[in-house]
Amino acid sequence: MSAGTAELRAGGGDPHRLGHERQDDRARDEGGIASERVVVGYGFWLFIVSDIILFSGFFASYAVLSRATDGGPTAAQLFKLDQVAIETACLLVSTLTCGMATLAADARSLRWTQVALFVTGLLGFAFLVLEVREFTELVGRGAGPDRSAFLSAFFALVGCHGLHVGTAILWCGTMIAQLWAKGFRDDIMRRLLCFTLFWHALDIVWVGVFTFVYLLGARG
Amino acid sequence: MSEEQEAAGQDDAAPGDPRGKTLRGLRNYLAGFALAALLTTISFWAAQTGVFWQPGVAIGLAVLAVAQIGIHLVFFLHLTTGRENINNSLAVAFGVLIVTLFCGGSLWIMANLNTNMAPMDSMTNLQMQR
Amino acid sequence: MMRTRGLINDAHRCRTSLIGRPWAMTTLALSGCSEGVLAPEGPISAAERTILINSLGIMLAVVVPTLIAVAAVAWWFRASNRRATYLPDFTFSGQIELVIWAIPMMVVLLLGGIAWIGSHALDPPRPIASRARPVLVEVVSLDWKWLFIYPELGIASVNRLVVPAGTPVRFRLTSASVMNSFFVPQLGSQIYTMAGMTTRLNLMADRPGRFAGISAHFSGERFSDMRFTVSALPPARFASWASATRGRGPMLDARGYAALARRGVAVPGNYGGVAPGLFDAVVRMQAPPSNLPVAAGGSRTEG
Amino acid sequence: MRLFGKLTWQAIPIGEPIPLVAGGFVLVGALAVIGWIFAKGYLPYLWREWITSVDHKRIGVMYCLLAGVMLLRGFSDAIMMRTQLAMATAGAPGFLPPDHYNQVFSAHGTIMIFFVGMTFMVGLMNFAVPLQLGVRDVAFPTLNSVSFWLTASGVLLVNVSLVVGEFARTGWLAYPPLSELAYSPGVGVDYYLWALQISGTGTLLSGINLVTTILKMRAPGMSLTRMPIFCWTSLASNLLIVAAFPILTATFAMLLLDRYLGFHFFTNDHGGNAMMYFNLIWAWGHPEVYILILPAFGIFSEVISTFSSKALFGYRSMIAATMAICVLSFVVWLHHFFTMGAGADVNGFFGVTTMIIAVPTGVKVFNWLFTMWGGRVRYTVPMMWAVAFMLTFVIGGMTGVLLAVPPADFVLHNSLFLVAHFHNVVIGGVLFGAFAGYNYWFPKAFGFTLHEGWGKAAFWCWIVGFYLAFMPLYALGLMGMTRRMHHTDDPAWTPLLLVAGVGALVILCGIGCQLVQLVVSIRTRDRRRDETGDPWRGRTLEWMTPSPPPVFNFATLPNVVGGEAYWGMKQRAIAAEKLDDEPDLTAIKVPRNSATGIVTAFYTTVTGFALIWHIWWLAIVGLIGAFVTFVVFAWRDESKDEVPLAEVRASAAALRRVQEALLRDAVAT
Ligand code: HEA
Ligand code: HEA
Ligand code: CUA
Ligand SMILES: [Cu+2]
Repeated sequence: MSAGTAELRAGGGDPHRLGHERQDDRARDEGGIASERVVVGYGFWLFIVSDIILFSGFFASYAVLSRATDGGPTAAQLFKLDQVAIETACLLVSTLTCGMATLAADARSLRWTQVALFVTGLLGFAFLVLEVREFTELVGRGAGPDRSAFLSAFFALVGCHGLHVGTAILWCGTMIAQLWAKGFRDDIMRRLLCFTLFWHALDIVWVGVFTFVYLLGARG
Repeated sequence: MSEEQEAAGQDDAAPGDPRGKTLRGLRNYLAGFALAALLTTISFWAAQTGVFWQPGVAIGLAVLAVAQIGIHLVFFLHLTTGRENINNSLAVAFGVLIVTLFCGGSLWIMANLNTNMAPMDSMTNLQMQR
Repeated sequence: MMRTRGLINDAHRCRTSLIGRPWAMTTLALSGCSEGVLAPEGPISAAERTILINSLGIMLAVVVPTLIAVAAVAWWFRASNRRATYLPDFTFSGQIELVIWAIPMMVVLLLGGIAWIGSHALDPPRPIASRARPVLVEVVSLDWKWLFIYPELGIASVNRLVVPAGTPVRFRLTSASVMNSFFVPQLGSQIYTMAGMTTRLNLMADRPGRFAGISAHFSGERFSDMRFTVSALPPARFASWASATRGRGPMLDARGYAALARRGVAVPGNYGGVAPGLFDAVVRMQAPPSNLPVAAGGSRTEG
Repeated sequence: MRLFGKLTWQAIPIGEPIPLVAGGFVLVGALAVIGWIFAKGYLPYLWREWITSVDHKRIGVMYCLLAGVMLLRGFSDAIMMRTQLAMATAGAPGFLPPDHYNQVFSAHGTIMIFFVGMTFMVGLMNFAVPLQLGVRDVAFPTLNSVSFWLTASGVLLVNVSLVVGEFARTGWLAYPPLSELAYSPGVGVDYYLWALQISGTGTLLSGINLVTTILKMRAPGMSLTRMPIFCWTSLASNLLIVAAFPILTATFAMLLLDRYLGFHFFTNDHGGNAMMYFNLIWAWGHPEVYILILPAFGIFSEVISTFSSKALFGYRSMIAATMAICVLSFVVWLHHFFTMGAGADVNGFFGVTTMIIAVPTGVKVFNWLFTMWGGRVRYTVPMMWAVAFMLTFVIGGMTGVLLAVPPADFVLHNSLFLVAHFHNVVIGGVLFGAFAGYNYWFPKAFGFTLHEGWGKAAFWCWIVGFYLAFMPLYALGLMGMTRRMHHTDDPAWTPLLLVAGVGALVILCGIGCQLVQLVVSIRTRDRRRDETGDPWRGRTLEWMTPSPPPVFNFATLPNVVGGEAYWGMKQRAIAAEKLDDEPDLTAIKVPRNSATGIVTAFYTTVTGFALIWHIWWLAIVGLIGAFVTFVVFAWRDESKDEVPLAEVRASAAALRRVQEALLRDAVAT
């Protein structure tokens, strides 16, 4: 250590970046470890950001390929807006009930949390059923994903959203079970927070889907 | 991380944590729902009605979608500009920036490539597929 | 258009032949003489070489001093050098920061200008100004060979591109299979060939000669053999080549094309006639594709 | 439908000696290691202390080990390529058939970028970032273990392709239409896609984990602007992971849909558009190269500052440059396909944005230069790598900027000039950075320093070998030689190709020296113990812990009052001639070990393998297994263990004794 000491001494002047930082400026962002709820929530938040970017990849492909119909059916010929409206309504209401679940959980009401979650899942399920019906109908009409690049992009984008909804429904069921088995424990509450974030985010993606795929597509 | 470590600074909020207690929270969700439902209805209506100048509708729909996403973020995901929310908003801003650069860039590039590569010199069709 | 003959460019040039001179170009003899992008034979490649060397020069003006400074500072301030002063507090200086942000910025401003102007001036579809009427050549990349169609002359050739010297050549390019890149290093600008699409390119050979052409984009098993030669002939000889070829030898009709499209390499050769509209049929993918796969199944591995 | 899908005995390359021998070699090696572990009874220890560990330090070390092993694999590919190219000149065929050679370079590129570069950097970040932040672990320790094992799962699949089936023959980015079913009907591309989907998921999760750690968990008082610069570059790099990897996942998903379900994203027919793949893959690919280089920049910053015995010059300027690179990396991707036929405006725009990145990068170089200026530069092995990096990387960066000039790229694209450029930055930047970090943090991880002599020998072999192997490629590129050639016929190229081959052999010597260094260091470890925890006179908090650090890293979280936290503490102690008061200690809760990671990875490997070979029932079994693992994990009640107070006390007391001794020394002189 002896050789270093001279340096230590010599370097004594201002080891802290030459007064570029006020030493007692502790008001702004001073480090420390955030609470576990914040950490978990934030991590999941980042995951959602990445998920949105994933979707943006499918959106971009759809935008590029939406007119590559290869002589096959076009968006205007295929999309039925009333069905989409019902799907949209399902998701929108489910977002509200999902919020209700958050409030009920905050109020520590097990019954109402469960009910709200159940309704949320049910609405999601209804959405999924409608979507699957639409898909099978399209495939039946010869407008499956192998028909044209446009349909490939359509099925991939909308299907990816559907897959997310499906996963979220499974998760919803798990949450109901966990609440029932374990009650409002901290870790369960953190998971509930993540679940609600996920569900709301899926609705946001759907706003993009119904606007850019269905509404714009149906206009030709 | 360990709970017994008292959270020193970092007085920030978890994303999605509602502000206020149940009643205020309820009003907040209901307001968001009403707004979102309204915008959705306008979107569906605008897409199908003949009232508007058609080329403008696409832009209108895009604006409505953006507005609705904003409403979701504020009323359902409780994103604010508050100090405790700064990291959450920054993450969203970063995501939005990337999505914009990526989607915008992709569309520009692909449109440009497609125009340049219309199968025949004579073809004015911008798409390369028939 | 751009006869931007730089200083370096005229240093000396040598006859190029298909077989380059051994040892012609050792490590970094920039004015060396061998084939390649440093031995341009046309206005496009000459301009590109000039841009390349100019840009390099501009950067070296900063990079060489930087390298020297790094070496010198690293050497001088070694711990064992007692003559070097120890300045532990020297960790910020506004002026220095200003300068070190400014220097690369200036360089990039200059280079960015070159890049911007250059990519417009040398945009591949841009016609080359010349008194001679351009020749149109349609290029189709197949697995693994090059087909050159001369629609105005009604002839075609494989793996051998014949062009008149001193005359601009207008290329339209496509692929009957996977992507490739059409590239004649001594003439300049490469461009991709892609199925279902047409890219455009304009090149010119200044004087007669023979140059090597390659595919510069990996396209599968026999990619390395996907080479062609470019013969730039004096215009009169080009005309006689064309008339000698026309009507002679095999024809590139539907049958001929189907045979050609089959996977495999090909020897250079000519076709005395071409079915009209063949290129557009390939673009529209109405000609037999060149993807008849070799036996399916995966049993070969890598080590 | 057959029970084993497409899998038959034909998949094993019986008739082909090279892959068979290589595969057999790997297999025998692996079996030998496993046998040795069993024979010695190490398995319980490994299981307890490593495989199920969720300790960020252990996971970091395992990442680096994995990367080291894959370096050897990637290098054996490299040697084969250089040998082939040195032999197959002037018309000679060489020793590898083309279809084999094509797999070699595809595997080499894939492995080097994903499983060497990324894996090494993620490992070093995992190891060092929580220590530098003064905290006890990353934000999500179990998830961290899952990330690691998913990466390992991808590695396993790539290596299985060596003996069962084949690897992609399409280049490391598997461009369609070549990678579509019509042109690549075999399983090679599927191996590539599934391996990268699985490991990519792991990378994404680890990116989220580290960003959260850096933004939400720092020692009290460590504001963002007091973070060590390595934490900043890690933040930038992981932000890029979070933003870029989803694009890769989406792109590969599209190609998979094309190959498995007859979609038409990138096919030649039915309106598919292969150009879209180029666009998507490079929107990930360019940020990817900065994901690799930014942590290396951070390592060099730490190393140069430590061994110059000076604080980093222009700390804030460095942060600005780092974040500028982070954002700019998302607006340049078209420079990888200038020659695809975009218009002049597009090419010009992306050319200019690309060059702009040279500005913040240049600023970094100059700041390192001024960090050395007025320093007392100690030439340990990490510092030598750092100086060599500065000299080498600048050349590679310069040729990169040259490629960013569209008209120049028109003649250099896909040439060996390009190959030389990226090896110049990737080896001279990323790999040198990994080596510097490895030598720098090794004593922290294992408690003893690496042998300097062998380290220096390795260094010199590498430098000489690198310049011999790659400078000729610049010339060859200018002479018109394209990349991915299996053989060439221009005799003028032969000498340069031979030189490049010799260069690879010299690099081999360097690798040999590195292995010897490791062995020698382990055998003489008792002589090279690091008792102080601070072998380099460090400036950041990791040097405040004992080497190796205890599971909980810090008995009490350090209280940070300025930049260069540990340096400041040492100085205050010297000035006051005493250490801070002994803080109160408590028992510490640490996350409990978990087999979730390896079990999940087991199921994803099974699923991946099943999907590659179209064994659908097995894929379903694998997916259900993964889901069940997940639910079981989610259901557990207790996730923490407690380190008893006595143990914490003992550790803290031992450290304090060392520090007091150091302080006495320092005050005495
Ligand atoms: C990180 C990236 C990386 C690295 C390090 C390397 C390293 C090397 N590469 Fe690689 N290379 C690529 C990325 C990389 N490459 C990519 C992306 C491609 C394109 C692929 C494609 O075309 O699709 C490519 C292609 C490529 C080609 C094909 C060129 C062509 O297309 O014609 C060749 C030819 O020789 C080559 C050679 C080498 C050599 C000799 C090295 C040597 O430097 C080898 C170095 C050896 C090691 C790195 C291992 C030794 C280290 C250790 C043993 C450390 C031990 C560990 C511990 C102690 C912890 N590379
Ligand atoms: C770690 C990896 C890494 C890094 C850091 C970089 C850094 C850069 N790269 Fe590189 N690149 C690759 C890895 C990397 N690259 C790979 C793997 C490929 C090929 C992939 C494939 O096709 O398989 C590639 C390909 C590639 C291309 C495509 C070429 C082609 O396909 O035709 C281009 C073109 O613009 C390019 C440019 C640059 C630039 C401008 C930088 C800049 O960031 C460099 C900035 C640094 C400096 C400039 C030096 C320091 C600065 C100064 C001392 C200041 C003064 C200097 C000036 C102002 C000039 N790179
Ligand atoms: Cu390439 Cu259109
Ligand atoms: Cu790039």
